[in-house]
Amino acid sequence: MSENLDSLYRDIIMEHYKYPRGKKKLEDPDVTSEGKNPVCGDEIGMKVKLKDGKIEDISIDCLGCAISVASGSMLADAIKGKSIEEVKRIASAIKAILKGEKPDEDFDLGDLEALEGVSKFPVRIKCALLSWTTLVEGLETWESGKKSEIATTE
Amino acid sequence: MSENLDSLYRDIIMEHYKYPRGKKKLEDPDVTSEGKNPVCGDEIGMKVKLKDGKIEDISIDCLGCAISVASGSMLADAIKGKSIEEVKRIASAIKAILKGEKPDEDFDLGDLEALEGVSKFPVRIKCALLSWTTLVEGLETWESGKKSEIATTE
Amino acid sequence: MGDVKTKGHHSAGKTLLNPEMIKADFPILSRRIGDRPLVYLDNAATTHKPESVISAMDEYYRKMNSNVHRGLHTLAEESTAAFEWTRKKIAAFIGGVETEEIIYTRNATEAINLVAYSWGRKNIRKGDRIVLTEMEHHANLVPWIALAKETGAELKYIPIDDNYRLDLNNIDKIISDNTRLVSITHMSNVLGTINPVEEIGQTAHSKGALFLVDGAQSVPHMPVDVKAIDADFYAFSAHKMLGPTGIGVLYGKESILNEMEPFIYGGEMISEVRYDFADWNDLPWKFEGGTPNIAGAVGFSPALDYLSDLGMDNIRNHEIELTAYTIAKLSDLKSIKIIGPHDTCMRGGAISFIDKDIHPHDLATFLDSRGIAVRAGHHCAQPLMKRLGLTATARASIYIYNTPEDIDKLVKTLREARRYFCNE
Amino acid sequence: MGDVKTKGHHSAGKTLLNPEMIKADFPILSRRIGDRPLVYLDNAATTHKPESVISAMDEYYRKMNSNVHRGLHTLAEESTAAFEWTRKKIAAFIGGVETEEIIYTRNATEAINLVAYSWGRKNIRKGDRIVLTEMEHHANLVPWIALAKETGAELKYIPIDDNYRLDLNNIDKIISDNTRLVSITHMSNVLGTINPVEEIGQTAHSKGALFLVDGAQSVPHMPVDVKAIDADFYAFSAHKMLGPTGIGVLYGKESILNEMEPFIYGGEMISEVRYDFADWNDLPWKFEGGTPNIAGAVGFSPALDYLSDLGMDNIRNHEIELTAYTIAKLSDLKSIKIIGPHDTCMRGGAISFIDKDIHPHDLATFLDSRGIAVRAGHHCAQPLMKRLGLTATARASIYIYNTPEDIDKLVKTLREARRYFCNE
Ligand SMILES: Cc1ncc(COP(=O)(O)O)c(C=O)c1O
Ligand SMILES: Cc1ncc(COP(=O)(O)O)c(C=O)c1O
Repeated sequence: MSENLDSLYRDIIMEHYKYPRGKKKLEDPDVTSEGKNPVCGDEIGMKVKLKDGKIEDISIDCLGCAISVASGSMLADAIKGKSIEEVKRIASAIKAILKGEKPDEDFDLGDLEALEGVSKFPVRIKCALLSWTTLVEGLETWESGKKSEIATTE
Repeated sequence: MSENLDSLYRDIIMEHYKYPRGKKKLEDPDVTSEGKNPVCGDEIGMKVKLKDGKIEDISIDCLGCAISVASGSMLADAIKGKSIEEVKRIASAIKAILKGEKPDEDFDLGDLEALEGVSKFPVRIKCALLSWTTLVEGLETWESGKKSEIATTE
Repeated sequence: MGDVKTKGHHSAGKTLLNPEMIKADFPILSRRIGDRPLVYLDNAATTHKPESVISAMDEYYRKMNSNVHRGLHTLAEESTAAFEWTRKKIAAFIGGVETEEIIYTRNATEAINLVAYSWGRKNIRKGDRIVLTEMEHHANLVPWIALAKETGAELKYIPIDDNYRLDLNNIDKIISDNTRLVSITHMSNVLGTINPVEEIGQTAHSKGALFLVDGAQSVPHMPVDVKAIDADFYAFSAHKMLGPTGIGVLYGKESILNEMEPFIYGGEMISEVRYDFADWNDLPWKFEGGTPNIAGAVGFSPALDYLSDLGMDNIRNHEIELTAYTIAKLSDLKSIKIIGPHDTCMRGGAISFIDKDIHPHDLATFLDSRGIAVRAGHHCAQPLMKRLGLTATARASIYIYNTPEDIDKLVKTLREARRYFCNE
Repeated sequence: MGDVKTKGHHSAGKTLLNPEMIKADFPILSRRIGDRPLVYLDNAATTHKPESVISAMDEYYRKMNSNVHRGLHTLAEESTAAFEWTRKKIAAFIGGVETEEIIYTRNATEAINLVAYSWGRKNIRKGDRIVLTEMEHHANLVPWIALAKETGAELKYIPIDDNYRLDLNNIDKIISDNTRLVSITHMSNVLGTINPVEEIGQTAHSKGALFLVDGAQSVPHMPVDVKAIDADFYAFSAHKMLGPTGIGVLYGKESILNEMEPFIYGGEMISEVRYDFADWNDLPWKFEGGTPNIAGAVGFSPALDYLSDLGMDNIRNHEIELTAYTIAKLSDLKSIKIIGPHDTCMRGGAISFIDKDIHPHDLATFLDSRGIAVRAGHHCAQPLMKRLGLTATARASIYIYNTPEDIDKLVKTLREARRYFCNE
């Protein structure tokens, strides 16, 4: 079990958990999104600034277990400078990894690979996913807002 | 089991089952009572003629298993000439016997003793009881009718 | 396992079961009743359990026991996995439906009640019609009688004909435009009749009604594909198919289940609760409030395996053969009348009969004294009994471990009963 | 049995249990998690089963298995007798009530839902008040939230004070004249608090309200006399008191049960059915539609015996001692805060705590890696969590087989967790 434990709480995860990135103030965000996992009680607040369709900056405030905090922190690291499309693809890859599957695409996930160990702890998968679903939801809301903006101005 | 079986279907019971007493027409009855046991499907129709507060004659039509038919037949034999009070006391004694208990009073039940074997077949107790509860109900209805008759004439 | 147990004897090119070998897997079948070996012919009431089912539950309590879903410890994870694994198997067993569409209940009865409460109370209004058949078990009758009383809906019954089959002549009228639900048994537990559920379901759907099938007597005895039937709901019980008591199944189409209110409210079935508000969990858990019968689900799994290994087609064939044998043998007895169709293609192995002179209760008691277990009574179908002009029948109902020898004993003892009760 | 197992050690003149000896009766307690022996501290979720319970069910399926009540054969009679015998024992166990007042359900959750559906839907109207407490389990919360939504009734909560006890100062106002039902937990599964049910029940009755007690956490752990409490309904689950999953109990006063509509409609619960009419069976069967969890009832019987043999007073004393020990040891850890009263006279052995730096889920996972099973989360009491400003707690909950050594391991591992997660 204790091996297993270390595969869940890998050094990288513990590092992100203890020193979470993205925990800061962010003024005038383009995207604001909140997520919660009522079963765990985990809650996350997220703000994103976009520039030219890419993630310029992000702030994350996560109340939760090591896994959800670390996952959010790694997310903050991983998505900066990425396009919305790229973010969605990374999110899909993470989902696959958490299910213990191979992601469709074979791109370098960096630190995020460390989430692989979570797949052996089914009840914790939701924790690792929370920040990703919150982000994607926020971006999609923003996109549909954009579309309807375009639609109404047209 | 087959000993047990013979203690249920004693010769006396089989005799009453094959040649049930009281299966006849009875004109101008004082008491008419019907009973059924929906779980078994058993049905019984009963007519009683009273004279000076005693059972003068009885007819019984019973649709049911050997136990309910025999029980009704033995009832017809046992109660003729008895007062309503006596009938109720016999009914109580039968109930006790069917529960495997000793009746409160120690009077001669004659053939009815044969019902004792039924106590070992819990599902069949209802069958043996049906004719007795139907009779007592009929008599009680008659009595309360009498009382209210008296009440209204007073 | 399947191989040996299904290669016992062959007939007309069909694989038959080898019930003698199967018997060895069922500890209770070596029991004696008094001084006689047990001959169990009450399988429509409940079936016995093979060693694998009994020991799966035993093992569960010895090694794994925990509450499910909410735990972060090893026992909880293992128990949850086992509990959910059975659900997957059930989904596959009835034709490959989605796992989310399988709701655990206590039994078929509760499954039908769930629909009556959660779907019925919301969708049935005064003047709506609910169509049943004259051959329903109380489980698929009383919930609708109660709902009709509450809502002012009307109940209409598809009648049976002289051959104990549904009379579908007026089906288009009976299933009227104001019919909201058609709920019928797949196989009658009294008559053995197998109903043409596909056809009736089509008519139901063409009128915009939902279609519920009571599969308590069918899933255990023949291949069932709820998607081919196009049932909106399908209900059955584990205990009638080698599984434990206290666990049953409601299958429901996902789109319909999603629209329904929950039934049992409490833990597990919520996503969020505040003092004045509650929101529901995803399917299937939305319908599973409180700690479920975990050991029951665990024990159901090897039951499904046992049946799958034998093959539901083989089981059906075995029962067709043995039913034919039983009907033929019973027909030799002049005093016996079979209450149900004789054609084995359209019936299962629940075989009701009456002796013209001996009350079914006396018959059952007599048979029991010789070690033979049959059921006698109204079989939870009082209205059908009345409709047939009967108060009770005796019923011999067969399963995978029954043999022609069991039937021979039954018939021989029925003859004895004539001597005992009728001096023959 | 009782003798030896209760004479292990003495303290302050009280008989204490001998958990080491008791452990030997529970096969699962010799299991290892990874390379560590299992330390099971999740008893408020479900308890383990002694050999006698496991083998009673095993035996049942091997020797007796049959459907109940309707059978005229030996197996059916034996099964029915066993099934009803447990009911007698339950009636005796909770203070000597009438056997007819004991209704089998799946669990405490279903028991409470039964009251909400059968009594609540008929008796609760718009503007009526239902009084609960802030510390209820979802099982005694969500059924009433749903009923209030359906009927327009109002929910009112008895608050908790800073010591995690009910604040009864305004009880006379909270339980108002329009209150129809007061439904509270006897013992909180989160806080461990034991509530003064007699007192609250008296107030309820003085206002003409019925009084339901959720006994899921009390019946397993202390002597309970529902007549002394004067509860109108009392609900609990077998699986939390050494018994199997899938069987629970609703006690209800006969006069009230008699006035109620049935809940689950089907076989067993009727006396007469026609195509357009149904009438109900006597108590308790009126509330038990369909084939019940027979093996579950059979397995519940030796669980009750086991507890009775130990003596519920002795069990309570054991838990008081061990709870005091646990609270003292946990209080030594500076980072740990206990969420619940410290006074062991007014609390049971479900001990919630938080570490100021480590999330309860991480704690639970860490403890599990050392073989220690605790629960972490909202414990099906989300509103209470929110009320306390928490999202989750860790909870160690003890039972008859737990020892001071189990607690020592817990505390030692909590220290280790600090090193692991906080570099201490
Ligand atoms: C106080 C309380 N009430 C009710 C329940 C529900 O019990 P069950 O899930 O067995 O229905 C529980 C158990 O989790 C509980 O602790
Ligand atoms: C056709 C039919 N439907 C429903 C039921 C009810 O099954 P259960 O008692 O397991 O709920 C039965 C079993 O008696 C049955 O034969």
